[in-house]
Amino acid sequence: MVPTWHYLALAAALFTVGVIGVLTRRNIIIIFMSLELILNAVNINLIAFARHWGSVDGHIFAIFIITVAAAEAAVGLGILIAFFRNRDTVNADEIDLLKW
Amino acid sequence: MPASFLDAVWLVPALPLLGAFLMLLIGSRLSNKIISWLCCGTIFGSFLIALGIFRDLLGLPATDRIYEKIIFTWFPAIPYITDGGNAANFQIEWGYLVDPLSSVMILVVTGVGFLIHVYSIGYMAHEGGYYRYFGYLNLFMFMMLTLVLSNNLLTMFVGWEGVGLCSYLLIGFWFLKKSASDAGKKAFIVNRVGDAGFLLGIFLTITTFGTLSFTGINAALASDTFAMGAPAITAITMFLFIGATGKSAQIPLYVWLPDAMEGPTPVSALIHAATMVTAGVYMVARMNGLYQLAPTTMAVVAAVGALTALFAASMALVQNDIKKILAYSTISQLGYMFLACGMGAFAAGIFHVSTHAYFKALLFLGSGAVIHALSGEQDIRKMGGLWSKLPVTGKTFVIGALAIAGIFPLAGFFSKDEVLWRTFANDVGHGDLFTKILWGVAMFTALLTAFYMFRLVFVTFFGVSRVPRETAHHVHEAPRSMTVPLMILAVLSVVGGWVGIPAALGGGNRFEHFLAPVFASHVELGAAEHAHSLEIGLMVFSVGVAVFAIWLAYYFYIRHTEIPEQIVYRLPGVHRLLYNKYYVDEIYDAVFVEGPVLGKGLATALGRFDLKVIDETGVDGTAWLTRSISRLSIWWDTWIVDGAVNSLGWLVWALNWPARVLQTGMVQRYALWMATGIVLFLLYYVQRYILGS
Amino acid sequence: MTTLLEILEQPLVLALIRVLIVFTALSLIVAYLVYAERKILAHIQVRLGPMRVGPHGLLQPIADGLKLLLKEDIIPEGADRAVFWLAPAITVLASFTAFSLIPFADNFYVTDVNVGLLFVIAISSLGVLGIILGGWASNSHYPLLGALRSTAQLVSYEVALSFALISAILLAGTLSMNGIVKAQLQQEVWFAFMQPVAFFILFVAAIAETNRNPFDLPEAESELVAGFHTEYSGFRFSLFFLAEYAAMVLVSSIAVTLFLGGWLRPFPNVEWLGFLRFAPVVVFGAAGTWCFLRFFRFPTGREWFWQRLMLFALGTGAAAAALGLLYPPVLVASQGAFWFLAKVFLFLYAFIWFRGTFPRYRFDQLMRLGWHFMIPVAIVNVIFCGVGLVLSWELGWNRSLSLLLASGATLLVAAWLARGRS
Amino acid sequence: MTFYEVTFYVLALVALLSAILVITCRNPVHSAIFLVLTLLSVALIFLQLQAEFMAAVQIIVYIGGIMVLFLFVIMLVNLDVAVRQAPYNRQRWIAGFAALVLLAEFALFIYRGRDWAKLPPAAAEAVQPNTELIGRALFQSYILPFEVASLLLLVAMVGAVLMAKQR
Repeated sequence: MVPTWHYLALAAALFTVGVIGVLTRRNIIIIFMSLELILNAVNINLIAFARHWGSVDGHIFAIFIITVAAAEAAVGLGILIAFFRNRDTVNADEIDLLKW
Repeated sequence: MPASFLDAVWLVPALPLLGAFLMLLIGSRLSNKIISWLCCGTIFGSFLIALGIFRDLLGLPATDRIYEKIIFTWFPAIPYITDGGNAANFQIEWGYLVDPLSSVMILVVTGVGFLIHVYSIGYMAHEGGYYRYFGYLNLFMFMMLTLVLSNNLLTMFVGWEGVGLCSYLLIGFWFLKKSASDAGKKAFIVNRVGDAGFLLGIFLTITTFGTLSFTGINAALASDTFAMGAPAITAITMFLFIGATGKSAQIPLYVWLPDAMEGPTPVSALIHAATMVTAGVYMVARMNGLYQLAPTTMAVVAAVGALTALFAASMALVQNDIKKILAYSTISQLGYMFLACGMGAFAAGIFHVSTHAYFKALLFLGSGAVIHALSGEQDIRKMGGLWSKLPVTGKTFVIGALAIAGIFPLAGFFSKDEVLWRTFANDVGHGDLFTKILWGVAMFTALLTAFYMFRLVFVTFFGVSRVPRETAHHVHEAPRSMTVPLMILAVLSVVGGWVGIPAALGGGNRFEHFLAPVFASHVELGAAEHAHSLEIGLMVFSVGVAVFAIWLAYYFYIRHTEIPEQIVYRLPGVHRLLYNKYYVDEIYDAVFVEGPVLGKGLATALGRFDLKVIDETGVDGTAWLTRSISRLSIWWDTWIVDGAVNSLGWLVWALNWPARVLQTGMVQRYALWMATGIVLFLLYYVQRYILGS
Repeated sequence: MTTLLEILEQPLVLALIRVLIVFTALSLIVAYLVYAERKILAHIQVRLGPMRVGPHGLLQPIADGLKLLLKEDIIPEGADRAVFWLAPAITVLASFTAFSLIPFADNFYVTDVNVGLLFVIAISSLGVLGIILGGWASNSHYPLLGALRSTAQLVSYEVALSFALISAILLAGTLSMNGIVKAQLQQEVWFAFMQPVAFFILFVAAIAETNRNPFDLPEAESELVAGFHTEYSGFRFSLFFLAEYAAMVLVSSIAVTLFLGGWLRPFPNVEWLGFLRFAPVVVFGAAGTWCFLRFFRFPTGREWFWQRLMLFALGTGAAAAALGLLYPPVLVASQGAFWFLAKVFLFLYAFIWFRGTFPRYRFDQLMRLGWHFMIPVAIVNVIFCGVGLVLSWELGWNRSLSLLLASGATLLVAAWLARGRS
Repeated sequence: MTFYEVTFYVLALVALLSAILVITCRNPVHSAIFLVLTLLSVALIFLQLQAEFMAAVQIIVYIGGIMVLFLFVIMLVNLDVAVRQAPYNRQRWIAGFAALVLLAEFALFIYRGRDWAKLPPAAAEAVQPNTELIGRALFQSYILPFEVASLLLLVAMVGAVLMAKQR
């Protein structure tokens, strides 16, 4: 039987990887992917605890998280496309103005 | 329409102004037909209103036939002290003064102007810049009417300068032709000299009378504070007369008028024969009150007039350019008018002005028709035998010639004999001998006038045709729009004088009586009483002289055409002198243009003065001063003002460095801060729950 | 020392065996699906189609497979090799894995999770990745455009498809595929009759999902050469090929499972129609007799020897099968698979038939149809169907009646949506 | 060591490695592929955790939807420039350090909590039948958040369309 804290450890590791990606990569697309990683880590935690306590509430939260992730991806990529159209770059550290 | 035409007097100048505006703004887009109708319409409208005004004026009792309409106040009141020591209020209204004199003038101006406009339709039909031409013409009408109607010297001066401008524009209408543009400049420059005098006169008037309005001046004169021949008044009149010589082409400033013939013929007819050149006469007549107080000036005016008349007539004898001849005759006729004015016969002068307007316009337009027929030929030696070819033109031209020659009962006869009789009879204290000499000169001039006019007539219309073949075959009568004005003017030149039939011929001399209130003399003219018999005798004599001159011209130029050559051969000096117009132009050129003292010398001296004193000392000095001051202010701006601003900015910049470090605008930097916060937050729990326990 | 039977009893081993069977069967089906398509198209166009390889070209698919395997395998210049290699694999994997959830018979399926349908959708949605990656990795314009088009098309029609499935799930009340079939059994009706609109939508969306005519824009030869797999050749191409036809079979099986009663024989609850269970015997018998007839009327001679031999073998095989099927246990055991495959073949025939019949859509027309018509109708259908069910539950209306009313209302909405379009 | 555990550790390893590859690949397409791998393995882990519904949703929504969207966008924005540019920004070292500190803290907590989080106390079938339970929970106790989530999705869709629209 796999103890729950292994799941937590995996989630923590994935979370950290995602954080590193968000903080260090320049390409906005990859930053978004790293965000998805973070959210997935959270999902793992939730599902694991749901299994641990034998209730489906965790699943519900995971569903909401996935929903939010989908929304975030849609809006974020929409912004990205608009931005790319204007500035012809996808690098996060070249965006330091609110308006141009 | 207002109840009385007098109220509508402002319309008289306004209509041509409107026409001018339309032409010069959108004229280029309009078709020639519309342009013609528009411009002639405006002038005709003013003419109708002028007629109405005239009628209303006749309706009034003779004593208060004066009407002043103030349009707006041009200069607000400025109090000051006149030379006389009494307080005055320098205020100038833009106003119109309607009295018999101005009403007659506007009638003449608008009437003849309208006819000439109509004539121009045909004459300018094939010329470029049609709208420009009519625009200038309307503008000129406006200026002339302003001049004539103005109720004070300054507005009059505005019109005076305006007509000068229009004359310049129209003389140089064909500005591509160098001679035309040169003539325009010449006219303008020569007029400047006169205008300078005019301005001086105006200034003197201000300082003397404290007002410029004619009514005001007359009132001041009526209050009898000015002695006969007061120096101030003499000066004023002198200066004004200088202006008059400029505008009306009198010695010594007549030289521009012959060259002005470069302009289109209708222009010559309107501006340089009928209306503008008579502005001087009008002005003198308008200021008659002053002139009557200045016998010296009167003498000078009379002398200059007489001399000019003789001088110009003698020059006209030998000219070959049809328009030049008419130009010189114009000058000499103007001389007549000034002579009249100089002899105190202002009414006679104005009378001659109006009649002269008729027949001289007629003559010019006729010459224009001839030139038009000969497709631009102006040399009478290349004409001849045109009588059959141009019946209307020929007849009307002959009528005009008879009129100017003073043949009974045409217009010229009455006006000219009025002038001559006044010259003979009036005694304004010039002394008998002087008067008689002037009369003699005028008489001789009349002889010359008749002679050269009929020389012109015979050489142009009779005898063998010297027209070159290529032009001969398409010699044609002018179109209706040109011939109709000719006929009308011909009729006027016949009947125009009948308004002034002297008492001697049983006439009431209504014209003079009509003008009388204007020329009510403030001083008692020693009008010597003479018998009518003498007057009639003189008339007969002058007519005889004229007839003799006509016969002489006939003898010379039809019968024995060799005689003129013989004369030229006999007296080459005289002929060359006359033919070259007494070398006046050359003299002016030598003295005022090339001359070492007054010409180049003066010019260079003035130039050097301008360069050294005004430019280097004045302008450059001011510039240097400005520069140094601005340097100072630059220093102040840079170090004090900007310094304050920058230091403030630097202060803010220095104070907000933490915010700057935090807010880089880079999203990942914010994320980093967030992560750091979380790390620290967790560290707190680490040391509290894990390491602590 | 365990016996073979014990080993076979291991669940893992059992699953492996089933996977093997399903995979081989599927491969065969796909191969002969291609053959069938060629034949049917040929006859639609009054041609003969493949005739040379084997009697009536029966061995053609094998020959094709060998050809594809032996062909040179080209990787275009500047292509992303790893992705280029990965893409077809993903596609094939997706379309084959999905079969592990299809119940071919009452007791024959790889697995049956309680969210089986969801998994089917999920796994089949993985195929898109293969297509888009393959198009991108080819580093060429036509494939990229084809991939974008195809992806857009799949994503759009997946929505309609899913909604159609949902309306079936509403009736079944379970997500397990086998459960759905059982639901149809005990509701005594195929859902196609309860949900005609949903069935229609599913059918059209299935055609679009498999890039079949009239929706085969991703590989519209006239515009995009061959769509996303233009640059592919040889084995990789055959993988894509396989995946496409496997997808056809997959969607057909899904449709059959959800709407046509899966492995149920027609009218399973009608007693006097029981003779229908002998249909397999009849079919195999007919095939056998046909083979023998052809065998005897075949031209003799050495060059025809192998073909005749093959016909004979086939005939005997079919006859043997028929005879074997007469043995009741076998007959019972064979029922489910037979009927399932029969229905699937019906579907596949419809696909091929359409391909032979319909002209191609324009891309914008396709998209408009998808977004402006199919999806709204599908959603409305789900809503009305739910309303109908609620009516039947709460107010005790007749279930079938209320559902048919819902379908009628949906049809009205559809007509309103389709107004102005011919 | 049972088959169950083996699968878990394998999946965990795959997920972790491919996650690391996601953030290290220069080419966004490769990152996307590895992300797909991660999500897939996470989905399978869900499956292990008796969360079939979540697994299916994970695959459908993430891989079938979001990742396709990602690939679309990657192909819309040309990335050959992005590939040649420097992949990491200037704050990479300090950021990596902060992240590692974070990881250490996590590790510490998890290690401290390993005792009570040792064995799942609940029975394996506690969350079965999965879909039905989720459905009930979602439509009974969590109905309001559910509606809010749907609203959020609507808004997100409108916003995305508006922003990505060619103007």
